[in-house]
Amino acid sequence: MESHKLQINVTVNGQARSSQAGQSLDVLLRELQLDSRMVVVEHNGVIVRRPDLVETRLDEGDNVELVHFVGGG
Amino acid sequence: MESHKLQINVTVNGQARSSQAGQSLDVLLRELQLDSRMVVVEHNGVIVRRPDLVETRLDEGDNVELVHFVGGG
Amino acid sequence: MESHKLQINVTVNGQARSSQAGQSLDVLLRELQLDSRMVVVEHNGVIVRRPDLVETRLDEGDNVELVHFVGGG
Amino acid sequence: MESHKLQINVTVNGQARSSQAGQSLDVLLRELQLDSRMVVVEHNGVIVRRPDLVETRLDEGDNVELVHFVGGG
Amino acid sequence: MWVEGNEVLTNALEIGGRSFQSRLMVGTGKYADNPTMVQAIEASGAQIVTVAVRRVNLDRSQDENILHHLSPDKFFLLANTAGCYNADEAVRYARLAREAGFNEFVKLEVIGDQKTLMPDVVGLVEATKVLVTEGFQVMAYTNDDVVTALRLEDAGCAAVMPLASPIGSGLGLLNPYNIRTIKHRLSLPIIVDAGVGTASDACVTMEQGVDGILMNTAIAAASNPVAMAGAMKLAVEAGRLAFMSGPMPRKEVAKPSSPTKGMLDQT
Amino acid sequence: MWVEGNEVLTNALEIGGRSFQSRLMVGTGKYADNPTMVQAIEASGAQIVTVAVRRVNLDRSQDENILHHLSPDKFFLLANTAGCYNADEAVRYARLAREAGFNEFVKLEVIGDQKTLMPDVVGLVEATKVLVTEGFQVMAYTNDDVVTALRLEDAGCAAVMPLASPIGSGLGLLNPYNIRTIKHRLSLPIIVDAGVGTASDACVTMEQGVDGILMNTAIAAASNPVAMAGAMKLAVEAGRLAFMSGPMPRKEVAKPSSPTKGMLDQT
Amino acid sequence: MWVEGNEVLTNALEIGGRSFQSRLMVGTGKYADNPTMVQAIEASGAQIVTVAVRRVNLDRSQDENILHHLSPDKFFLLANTAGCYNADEAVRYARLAREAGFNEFVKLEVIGDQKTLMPDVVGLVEATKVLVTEGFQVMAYTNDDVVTALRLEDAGCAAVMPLASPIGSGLGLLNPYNIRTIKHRLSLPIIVDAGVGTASDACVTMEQGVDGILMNTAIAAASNPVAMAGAMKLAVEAGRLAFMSGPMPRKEVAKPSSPTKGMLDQT
Amino acid sequence: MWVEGNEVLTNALEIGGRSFQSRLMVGTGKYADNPTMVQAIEASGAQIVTVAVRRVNLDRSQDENILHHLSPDKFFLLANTAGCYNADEAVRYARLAREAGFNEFVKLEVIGDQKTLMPDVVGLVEATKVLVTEGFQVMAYTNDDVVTALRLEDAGCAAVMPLASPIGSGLGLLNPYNIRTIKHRLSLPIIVDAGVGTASDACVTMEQGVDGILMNTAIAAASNPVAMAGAMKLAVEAGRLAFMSGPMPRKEVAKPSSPTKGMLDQT
Repeated sequence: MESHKLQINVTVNGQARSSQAGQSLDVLLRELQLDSRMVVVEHNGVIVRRPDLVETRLDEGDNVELVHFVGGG
Repeated sequence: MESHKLQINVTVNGQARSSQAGQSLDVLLRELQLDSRMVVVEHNGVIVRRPDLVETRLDEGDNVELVHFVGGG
Repeated sequence: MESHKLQINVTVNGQARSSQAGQSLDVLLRELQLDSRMVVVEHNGVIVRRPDLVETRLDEGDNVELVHFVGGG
Repeated sequence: MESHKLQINVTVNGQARSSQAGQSLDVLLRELQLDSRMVVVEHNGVIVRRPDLVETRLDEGDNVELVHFVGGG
Repeated sequence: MWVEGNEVLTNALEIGGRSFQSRLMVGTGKYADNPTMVQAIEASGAQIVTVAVRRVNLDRSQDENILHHLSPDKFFLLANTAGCYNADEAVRYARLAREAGFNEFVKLEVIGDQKTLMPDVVGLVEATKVLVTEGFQVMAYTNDDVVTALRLEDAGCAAVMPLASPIGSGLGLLNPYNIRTIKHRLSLPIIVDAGVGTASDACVTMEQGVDGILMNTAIAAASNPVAMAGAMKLAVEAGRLAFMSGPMPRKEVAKPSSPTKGMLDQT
Repeated sequence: MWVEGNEVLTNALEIGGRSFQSRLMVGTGKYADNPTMVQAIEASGAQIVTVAVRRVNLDRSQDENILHHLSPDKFFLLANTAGCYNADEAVRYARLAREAGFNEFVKLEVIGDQKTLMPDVVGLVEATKVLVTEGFQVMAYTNDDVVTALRLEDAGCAAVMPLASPIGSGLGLLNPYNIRTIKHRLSLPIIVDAGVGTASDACVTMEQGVDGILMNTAIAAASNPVAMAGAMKLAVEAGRLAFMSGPMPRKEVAKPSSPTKGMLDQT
Repeated sequence: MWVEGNEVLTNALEIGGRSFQSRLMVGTGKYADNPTMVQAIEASGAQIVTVAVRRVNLDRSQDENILHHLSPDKFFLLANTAGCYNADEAVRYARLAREAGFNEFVKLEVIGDQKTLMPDVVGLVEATKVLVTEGFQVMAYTNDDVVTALRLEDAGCAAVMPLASPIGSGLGLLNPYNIRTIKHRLSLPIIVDAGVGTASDACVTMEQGVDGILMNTAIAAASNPVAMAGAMKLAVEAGRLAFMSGPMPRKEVAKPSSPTKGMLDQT
Repeated sequence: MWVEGNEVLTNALEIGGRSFQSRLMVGTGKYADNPTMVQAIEASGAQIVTVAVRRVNLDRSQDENILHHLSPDKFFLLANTAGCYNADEAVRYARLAREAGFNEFVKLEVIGDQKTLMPDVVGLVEATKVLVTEGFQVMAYTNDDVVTALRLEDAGCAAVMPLASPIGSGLGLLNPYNIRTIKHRLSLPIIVDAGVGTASDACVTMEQGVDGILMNTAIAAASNPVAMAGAMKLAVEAGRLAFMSGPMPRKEVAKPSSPTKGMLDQT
């Protein structure tokens, strides 16, 4: 059952966050209300292309970086 | 009669020129094929306005300057 | 006698000053403790050369300018 | 006897030169009329310090560079 | 010039009671041929165009007359007194020019030295006074001396025209400080006249806050005068607009343009 | 840029196989607000617009994302690696930027010193080599050293971007000689990046013959950024056109613009 | 100045029939105290020292008088007419100064504007004519206008003293071209007066070929006036000597200083 | 240098544990003849004199050897690695130079480009590291990039020698800002090497606060090298002393040098 899923600790953009083991990056983005077309995801130092976000799952201690384009010169 | 008019010496733009005594500036311009609307006339150091060209007549030793606008900076 | 001399009003370097009629510029300088070799005197707009200071005497309303060299660029 | 010594080919400052096998660098400098205090010697790419010039001997195909200080900025 | 929004950026140039849209004025001398001159002047967008007063050449008079090439309906013809070396002579040329009937303006030149073509400021002030009395709108070509500029203002000039550098030299703006000082101290329009060599000279001159620029050789003597005229038009507008826009302060310190926050953790 | 006549004056800017009409590129940082940024960029006429790669702010992410303000259909988004202090870090940011999916271009910055924001040229060449192998079109922000510029060309850059002066300083073109030298010695497009402070800086920079300019602070930190963006557009075009027009030679001699012949006799 | 060998390098400065060894002249104003002034003037090596003519202060007259600090046997006292705003006033001050009995020289100032302290050239020429008639040796403080300088030469000046930049500004030599032009066109000694701020300003000014420099504030307002006076002495001599030595031509090409021949074979 | 009073003004130049009195260093190349070279070097007052390492010319070796003209007892011979285009080559020349037995100093040049003679900064840092390990005192000729200068400091240089402009060009100090920045950011002695053309270039360079200057062509290629050497000596001292003296602030405002009080009443 969903409710029994293991809680894990991950780091997202430098902030500690608890998540469920096996949660996909796609779901993480949705939880964060981020549009995957606007964001690039790096998972444990490896870029995850958009089609692979659904397949890529979080594990204990994972590090996720979510980046986008901001104003700069 | 025209043909009996006295010949006089005048200077036009620095060049000696013989003319007939009493010839008007208007006629001088025509002889020189100059359009009076394009030229300003100085007669013995005095500017002659266009309407007065017909009335102003040449005399021995007169000095006439005919000037116009040329390219300049 | 000295004590009977007429008091007059003169202007020295812009300041009103009372003096005695007929007092020489030489005496004025001494009263002001000025060394005549260090000062140039203008009396009513006319420069008084040093040898003439003794001869030149003050009159009512006279204007005296005493100038010297100061620091300048 | 001197005259029986083996002739060898060496390169000195880029120029081909024949010499005698076993000739010391010290002698080479003397032959070239060079003062060893004024010159630094590189023998087959290795600098030869002055005291060692007497001991260091030429062999077939050796490359010798003799350098000194010249005007420069 | 600058059509979007801010009104203060779009104001016209007012001289002697007339209003002009372009802040670039151009001369008509030294062109290889008349068609190039006409094209270049059109490319420059100039309204005010200077002309010289010279004797009609009695032998081949037709082609010299500038009116055969430039319509006085389309351009504002500003006669100069170039070549005059004293006040009387300059006044004479100015009167002849006005008699041509186009306008009461004159670009007054009283040259003081044949080698440098620098103005004789004494004669200049004298001639200005005479011409102002006669109703002329005097635009006085002068050096970059603020005291002379103040005297010209007192004498009743319509505009003061300090030089950037000698006529025809192309040395650019040699003394921005003096030009800035003249602009600050006078109320009159300041038109920099002479010395501009290339577009950046025009741009930096306008950035001093002056009201306009007059040039001739920089366009006429470029390899491609028509294109250079276009460059000058853009440069004058750029310099004016930059001046009005309030440039950033210059400082000997670097500052990032991109955010310093939001960097990723080191891997 | 220059539409009348001469073809050679109208050529586009080619970088990495793409063609651009505007030679002015602008950054998107440091604006007071986003509407001002958008208006200024539109006034600048720029096609290439730089953006930085930063973490999404998880608390208030919406407004930061530049894509909410600038459409990638309308502008060519050039991601930079600003804030990176070594080659590995810069390569990481470049890869993330490319993954955003707009293009394979990157404005590569490897900063060598926090106070001056001057590049680390060793790291820059190293990162360039890696990125070129991975198919990037690298536009390398560098100092004004010709030897480094030559190494960057050898390393396969698409464009070399020497600075005019430090980022955000507004000091203008400190060493025109070095910029000219880089332009003469390289075949690549040269885009001057950083240091321009006002319009005349942009104009004089283009007159050195370079292919374009990238700026940010000069526009964003002007009192009126939108008007200054317009000034910069004009100044870049003016400088380019003047360069192409062949300016007159500068010389320390005056030459009259009006004819010396045809003067009247003295009265 | 340059004692070894070449005679042409060692010539003295001749003004108004007198000969001076030092080409640096200094003012005596604005010092924190008199001992500093005296030390600084000694360190400067100057022979000609300017002084102002002012009313004796009747309340505390002693200390102001410059003669209490500088011996007229040791220094050549050059009185100025600083503070005079018209020709009559300047003539009056000049006459008073001469009456002091030291010499017939005057540094003539006719100021035209209180804010910039720029000269009134009309009044200047007028006062010069009067004073020359009266036997004065007039050294005329003027702007950098060559025509005015020529008029001053015609009026009989002993030396012409164009400014580098406004009095007391320290802005340095704003227009080297104008100063060079004045030197080329006049036969008189040219002494640049006013505006020098630091040693390199003095050096580059002398390199224009002028005959000397007069300064005051650059020394008096330095943190260490005595040391700066020494620096100025050296700088003036350096600039003069460099000018006489014929500097190398500047060119945009590198050339090795060490031989290109004699390199070793690659190992 | 400055012998009266203030100790801080008289400090010696310390490099690599040695102390030098003169802040001017000179090269020995490009002179018309050796006697001129010797006289010029003596007139310059230099202690440190650079020499190149080259093959003995086997045909006419005598006259080339600099030791026949300059005594190593009198001058500090600083060997350079001019003409070397990579780190290995430069290291080889440095080792040969040291073997000559005079000192452990080397002026390290690793040239990156034959046309501009600009350094290859990658090779330069590499060679510096090798030589420092071997006990050399490395004085590194580099460009004016502060990041490279910081790397050279980290690598253990004894002095950093940024250029003013390309070797032999005489273009002077092209980028004072960069030189100032290098001086501010490093603790090492900064000796500006190359590009100085005339005395004012040397003076203004020293005024940036650097510790010394090395030059060759400016002296050797002057019309009168001996006199120019004297001018350079004075100019370097003037610039140093002015820097230490705290120059007056420059400001766009005039200020009288003579008192405004004490004027006479108008007549």
